[in-house]
Amino acid sequence: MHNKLDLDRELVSKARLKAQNIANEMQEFINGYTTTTIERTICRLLGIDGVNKKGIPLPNVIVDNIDVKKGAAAYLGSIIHKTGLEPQEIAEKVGNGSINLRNISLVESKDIQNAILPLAELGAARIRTNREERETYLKTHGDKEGPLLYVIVATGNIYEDIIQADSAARKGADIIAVIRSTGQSLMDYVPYGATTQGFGGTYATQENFRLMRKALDEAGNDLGRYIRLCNYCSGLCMPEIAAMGALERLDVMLNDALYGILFRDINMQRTIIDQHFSRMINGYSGVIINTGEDNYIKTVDAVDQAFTVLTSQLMNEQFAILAGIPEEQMGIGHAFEMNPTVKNGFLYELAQAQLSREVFPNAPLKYMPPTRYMTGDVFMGCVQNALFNIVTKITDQKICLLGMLTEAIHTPFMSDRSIAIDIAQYIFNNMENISDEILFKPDGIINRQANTSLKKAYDLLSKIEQQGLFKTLEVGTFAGIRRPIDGGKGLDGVVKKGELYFNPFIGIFLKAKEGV
Amino acid sequence: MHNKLDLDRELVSKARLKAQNIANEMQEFINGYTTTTIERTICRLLGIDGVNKKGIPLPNVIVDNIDVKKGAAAYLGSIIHKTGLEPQEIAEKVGNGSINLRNISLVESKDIQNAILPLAELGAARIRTNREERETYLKTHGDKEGPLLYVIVATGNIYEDIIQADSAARKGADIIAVIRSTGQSLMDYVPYGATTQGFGGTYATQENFRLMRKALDEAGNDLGRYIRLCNYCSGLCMPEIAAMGALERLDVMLNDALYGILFRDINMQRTIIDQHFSRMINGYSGVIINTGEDNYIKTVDAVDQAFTVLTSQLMNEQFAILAGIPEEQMGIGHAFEMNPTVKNGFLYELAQAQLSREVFPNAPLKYMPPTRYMTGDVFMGCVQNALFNIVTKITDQKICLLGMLTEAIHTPFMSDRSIAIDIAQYIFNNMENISDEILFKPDGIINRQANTSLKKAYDLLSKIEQQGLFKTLEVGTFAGIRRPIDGGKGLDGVVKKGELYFNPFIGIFLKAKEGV
Amino acid sequence: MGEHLKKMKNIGYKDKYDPTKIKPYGDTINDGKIQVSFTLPMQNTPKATIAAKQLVLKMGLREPNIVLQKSLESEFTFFVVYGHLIHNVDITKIREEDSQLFKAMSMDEINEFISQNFNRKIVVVGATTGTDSHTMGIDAIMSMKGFHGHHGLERYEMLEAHNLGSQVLNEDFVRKSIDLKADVLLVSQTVTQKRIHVQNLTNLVELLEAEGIRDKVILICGGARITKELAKELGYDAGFGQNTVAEDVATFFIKEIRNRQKK
Amino acid sequence: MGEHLKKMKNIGYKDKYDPTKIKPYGDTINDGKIQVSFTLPMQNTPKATIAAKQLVLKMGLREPNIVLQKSLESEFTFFVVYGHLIHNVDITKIREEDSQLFKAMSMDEINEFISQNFNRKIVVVGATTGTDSHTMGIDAIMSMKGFHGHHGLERYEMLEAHNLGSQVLNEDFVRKSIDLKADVLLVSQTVTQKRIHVQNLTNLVELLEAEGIRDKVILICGGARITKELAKELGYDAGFGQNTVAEDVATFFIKEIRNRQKK
Ligand code: B12
Ligand code: B12
Ligand SMILES: Cc1ncc(COP(=O)(O)O)c(C=O)c1O
Ligand SMILES: Cc1ncc(COP(=O)(O)O)c(C=O)c1O
Repeated sequence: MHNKLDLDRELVSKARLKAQNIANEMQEFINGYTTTTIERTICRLLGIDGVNKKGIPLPNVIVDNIDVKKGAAAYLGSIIHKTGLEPQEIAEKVGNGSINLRNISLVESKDIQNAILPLAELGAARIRTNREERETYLKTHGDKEGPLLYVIVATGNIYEDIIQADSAARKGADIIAVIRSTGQSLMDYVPYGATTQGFGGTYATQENFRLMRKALDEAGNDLGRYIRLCNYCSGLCMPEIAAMGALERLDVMLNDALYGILFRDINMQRTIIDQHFSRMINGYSGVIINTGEDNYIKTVDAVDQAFTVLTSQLMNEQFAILAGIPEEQMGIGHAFEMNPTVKNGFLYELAQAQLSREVFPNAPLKYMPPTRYMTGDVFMGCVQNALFNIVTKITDQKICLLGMLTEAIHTPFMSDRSIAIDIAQYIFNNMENISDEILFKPDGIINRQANTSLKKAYDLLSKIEQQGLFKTLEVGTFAGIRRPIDGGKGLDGVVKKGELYFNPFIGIFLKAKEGV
Repeated sequence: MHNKLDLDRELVSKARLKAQNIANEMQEFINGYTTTTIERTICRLLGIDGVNKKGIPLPNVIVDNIDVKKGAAAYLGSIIHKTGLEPQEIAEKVGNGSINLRNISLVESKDIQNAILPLAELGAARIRTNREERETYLKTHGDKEGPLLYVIVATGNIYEDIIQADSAARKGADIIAVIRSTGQSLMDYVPYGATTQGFGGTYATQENFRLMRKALDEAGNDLGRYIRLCNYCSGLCMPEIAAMGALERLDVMLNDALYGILFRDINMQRTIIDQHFSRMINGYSGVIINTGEDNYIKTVDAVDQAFTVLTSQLMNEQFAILAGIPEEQMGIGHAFEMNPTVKNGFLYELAQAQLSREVFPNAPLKYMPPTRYMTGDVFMGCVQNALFNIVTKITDQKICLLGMLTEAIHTPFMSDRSIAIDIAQYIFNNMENISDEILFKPDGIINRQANTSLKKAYDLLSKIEQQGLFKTLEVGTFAGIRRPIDGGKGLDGVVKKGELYFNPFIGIFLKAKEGV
Repeated sequence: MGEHLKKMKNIGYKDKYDPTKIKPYGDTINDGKIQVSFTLPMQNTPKATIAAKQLVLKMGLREPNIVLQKSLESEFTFFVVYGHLIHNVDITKIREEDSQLFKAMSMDEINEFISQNFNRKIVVVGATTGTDSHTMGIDAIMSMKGFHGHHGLERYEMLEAHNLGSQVLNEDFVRKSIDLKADVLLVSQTVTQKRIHVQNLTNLVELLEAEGIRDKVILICGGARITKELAKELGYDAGFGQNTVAEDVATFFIKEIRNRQKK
Repeated sequence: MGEHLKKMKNIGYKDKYDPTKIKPYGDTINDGKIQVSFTLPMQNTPKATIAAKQLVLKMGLREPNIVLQKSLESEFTFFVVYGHLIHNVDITKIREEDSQLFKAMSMDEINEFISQNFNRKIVVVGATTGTDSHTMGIDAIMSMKGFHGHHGLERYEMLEAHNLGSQVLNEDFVRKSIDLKADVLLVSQTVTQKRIHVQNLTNLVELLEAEGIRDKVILICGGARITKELAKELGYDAGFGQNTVAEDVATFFIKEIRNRQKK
């Protein structure tokens, strides 16, 4: 059913192998380091939450006061071993100054582990409970085969977001993503509590996650459907936000170090390390990750540079595998960013979308709508979005981000979203079996475009395998953007692991990965 | 290239044969009659124009005062033979009462013919000049392969229409149709002069034709394209309007007796007779006719009743052949009137559109946009129109009537038309080679739908062949509408031809038809 | 549903939901966001931009954002504008009777009502008048088959319904109605361009008055662009627009006949 | 082109084209036709219809035709309305200077102008400031490659152009500008939701004033939703919106520098 392109399957396998080599090499690097946000994540997963009087999140207060290379678990474990306090109690005491971490002497490894591991198991159990709850919901309500309708809310105010999300869900949306306020990804902490003052989006906080999760569960129960919730890991707090998502039962999370490097100028070492742990969490919590390849062709040409998308997708797949994410959770990204004035652009787009589909046949691909070539012509905008929906359906994509007629103007109004849902539902129903009905001409424009992209991606992967991924990012291969290995934000949070460094969750997650 | 449906070609031939038998039977009937409007047409083609003091068109003044079964040519010929007056002079004298036709004694057939035929040749020559002028334009500017963009203007005021048409042409429209005022098709005369007071359309008058033709030629010269002009024959004055179109170089004319019968309640005998002569004129003048099958599925279900469209198309083809219209001028009609809530409706529509294309591979098919299921949701409307445009392109239709986002609201605003043109151009360019690239699954939903329609059309044609077309219309087969053979408007204008009845143009047009 | 707006009063918004001052809504209560499109008869120049802004300011838009300014390839320019509106409406002042959801009876109830109150069939005559040939509207109301699963009036036992079809001249319509002793006249008008429906509908009232039977019938018009207000203005007893079904009309006219009898 | 409106004065229209009273145009001069869409925070009931009508009447629409009234599956209802507008604008009163098509010089002319007038390179420093990371706007103006076939400022011989990229804090931007001895500052702002661009842009002016260099530089902002008016209001020398190209900006600032020198 999904073989319409006469792809050179052997070349696909060879390309995959190259990507694997690239990822493996990177993994060796990753294994040697931890970061401040990873340590804060460990705190969070051990149950630490809240802020101190100055409003600084307690996980930050802790990690700011330790020798990071030893790991937060070593400190917490030592104190627990000595005092029997709960992690949250410890954090509060650190917060109000009654414990000074700098004065703590660490106990023996074995004692640390004994103190921490049961608590870590508890944290992991909370995540598993959420995962099971999701599964129960999906069993009760049933799930959808066809494209999942994904819309964003972005009012800046979580309460207003809930109103928007509720309306969208009742109209038919399957996934609600809460866009973050501009700038959050550059913040080296996660804000706390319910927030009402974001710009172009709403802060990702655990309380906001909780409020939205609750609203969507309510709407879903009314509707007899499970409404998925999505937020964003990428940024300076990848694993922390992944942990918050795990704790509040998010279902989908954008998670891509390359996005942070290229589009937020985050230091590449920092974020590639963070990505690994955050993906482990996502994997364990049953979250579908979404990668950000769509962003490349928002900036560079969608026909010329199509192969860079495939290249990145293949690497992202390997990074996901290494973090224990199964295929069914790999929401690999791509986008409809075809210049509308290109002759046969629609055919090229069909080729690319089908290519992603055939290279990742079991992954729930995330397909992004036109943004770059959207203009203030809202009528034409509806049609650009329609063409995108049609490609979605012909190539049978799983997660369909709905395009907004006002894309070039503002974050969506409630009515914009409703129009988008109506359009998508019309097309998906009116074309229900189209993917089965329509074939592509052998050796036609579509086939040739797809096979050319594959070939070019293979070549690029070979090159990256030789020079390494960091070097590749330094010379500017993706989206035409160069980033120096020591540039960008967050490098100061990267720390070589000490000899006795210990992350209690790695083992738990790895066990799950290996199906133990 | 156009065989994607695995059609049973033999069944197509057999169906065509049935249609031929039906048309031939009808032609025998037609040959025995003339009508008041046919006689007025003869006057017009002989050069008679203008109105009398009361505003009654001179062709009407003449035909109202003769014994119609003898034919207007007999009267005019006799007077010319006796007086040497020009037809227009005669008409004016009849108009002001200085000639009383009731007192005229007719001269011998031979003398009538001698007097009339040279004038008829003159009239025919005027038409041929127009035809050649069109060909010269097309040669100078070149012509377009792909779908011709057809839009309507309908302000009621010819001057305002010209503004609209000019704007549309410059935006990219290839064909401009001037919709008629509601009710004109029921008028048993053609209004005179430039008009500014129509309702939902502008009166079809020769002066309005001329003004618009001039404006489009000017725009076309600016643009280096030939802009085609369209108007409507169907109604009580089919051949007269065809003649006016021939004299003012219209390029496309709606011409379908069945439309008049079903949707205007015009008497079936009257209009089927009128249709024949009007099509002869259209054929001779190089006009592309457009038939009205689209209207059926505006009223009844587009999936269920799809076969009635094909049935009628096949009959219309035969009527056209009998009137000397070559394939390249047969703008056979069909429409995208699929209920948007039908699962797989798009596939059914693809099937029907491709079916028309494969049954009439050389005809410049006229494909009509959604109207019936258009609502006040103008945003969704753009998408419905887009899907229509996509079917147009996938199935390679020739004449594409652009859908208006405001179809359910008002006749088009200037901006509505511009939006429609932008959308169509985007799609046609972005999908340039799609018809070549996309194949349909053998024995899939699309193929089965097409072959089923064909089979049902064959069955219906067999039935009509048995019971005759008039009877078929009496029992209500098309659009669910029944019409009695003696009902409707205009029967009083039908007259059995007298023994010496003579229409000087038939011979001329037939000669052309046989390529002499 | 129905809870969010109430909540909005309590969650610490700067702007609160206030039913006496309802404003359009984009994504934040009282943001007043609105979209407008129109064409101006002037060439696509900076002058047109200024003219467009002046115009929308007059409409009450603030911070107008001209998101599209497109030449119509002539002396005309098309605009799409977003902005926020200064106007608001007090929905607590909307009269209850105007806003009440009109509750139609069912076919059975209607038949029952007629049997009990009038003891005879009610005669309904309908047509699409003038040069208008759109029959689907009147058919939707009158034909057996009806519309959206609602039977038409011909199906009602206690009605004698005559559908005269389309393109019926007002004169013929009046004559036929007199012949059939109509209690109720139904007129459909679809073509509204250049106000031809107003001409047609007005002319019918004049004819009925001339014949002296205007007061003896319930006179109802309908069509996609017919509103209650327009109908009243033109001297009709009622007017029905989009998505009307037979029950709506029948409920109206049987109650109206009954009311008149009472007087 | 350019002839139709003139003709319209002469062909016997009831309503004539009158530049002192320009109205929106549907298909007939002065018909005032306009399309509006908006959401009201109320459930989809007849009351909402009335509220929507009252609202558009306040905007100056007459004979409003609610062509779509759609529930947003919550306590909100979406409307699409057509109607004709009573307002008009007098385009003869639009000041010539405002409406003049701004005539940009070419790259060569600009280089030439600088050589002749200033005898040195002009230093331009640009950035996307605050948390905004949209670089394509500022790149379009500054990068070698430029935009729509127009080279960016880095390509200009007589300019020394520095593009600091995106997410640049105002403080860093000011410091860097002082270091580089900037003549011209270019700021790009794309994210405008909840008026964050206004905050960012205002803050920059304050910083420049605090540093005492506001008067020493030409300060220009740009972005899809930036207008000349907004820029002036916020204390900028100019603002540029959609489809700006490098020539537009450069022409402006070289002339402005020259003007200031003269004073
Ligand atoms: C089908 C159709 C036709 C068919 C009609 C077939 C038929 N047997 O009726 C054909 C092809 C013949 C036709 C022809 C023309 N049409 Co036409 N047609 C339409 C179309 C697509 C659908 C109308 C329809 O049937 N709607 C379905 C019915 C059920 O809805 P309805 O009429 O609104 O009726 C409901 C209510 O209004 C109410 N109602 C209606 N009447 C009554 C009466 C009473 C008493 C009551 C209580 C209620 C009631 O109840 C009904 C059920 O809820 C519309 C566009 C559209 N999508 O709306 C154009 C449209 C109505 N046509 C239009 C025009 C102008 C014409 C033409 C003049 C040329 C043209 N542009 O096509 C010709 C000539 C018509 C003439 N002389 O009258 C215009 C009218 C513009 C305007 N505002 O004036 C429209 C809007 C298209 C357009 N944008 O140009 N048309
Ligand atoms: C590409 C893009 C991105 C890319 C940016 C990549 C990059 N390297 O720049 C990525 C994916 C990273 C991105 C992210 C986000 N984006 Co973004 N993005 C867009 C998009 C699709 C195109 C913008 C663009 O590049 N246009 C092309 C350039 C050339 O046009 P321009 O910026 O208008 O510039 C021209 C003029 O304005 C002027 N100009 C601009 N700057 C300057 C400066 C000076 C001095 C002068 C003289 C002139 C000038 O000249 C330029 C050439 O003519 C728009 C939607 C759209 N179609 O417009 C959304 C859009 C701008 N993004 C938006 C948002 C909200 C975001 C996010 C917050 C989340 C999200 N919804 O995606 C994030 C975070 C951004 C952040 N923190 O800043 C919103 C902004 C809404 C608003 N009104 O505030 C938009 C409108 C989408 C939407 N509807 O939600 N985005
Ligand atoms: C992979 C990925 N992560 C994160 C984001 C959002 O990041 P931010 O919140 O920084 O805008 C995006 C946005 O498009 C993305 O593609
Ligand atoms: C075949 C045909 N003739 C004529 C017309 C127009 O006729 P009238 O002017 O009566 O509306 C149509 C309209 O759709 C048509 O399909």
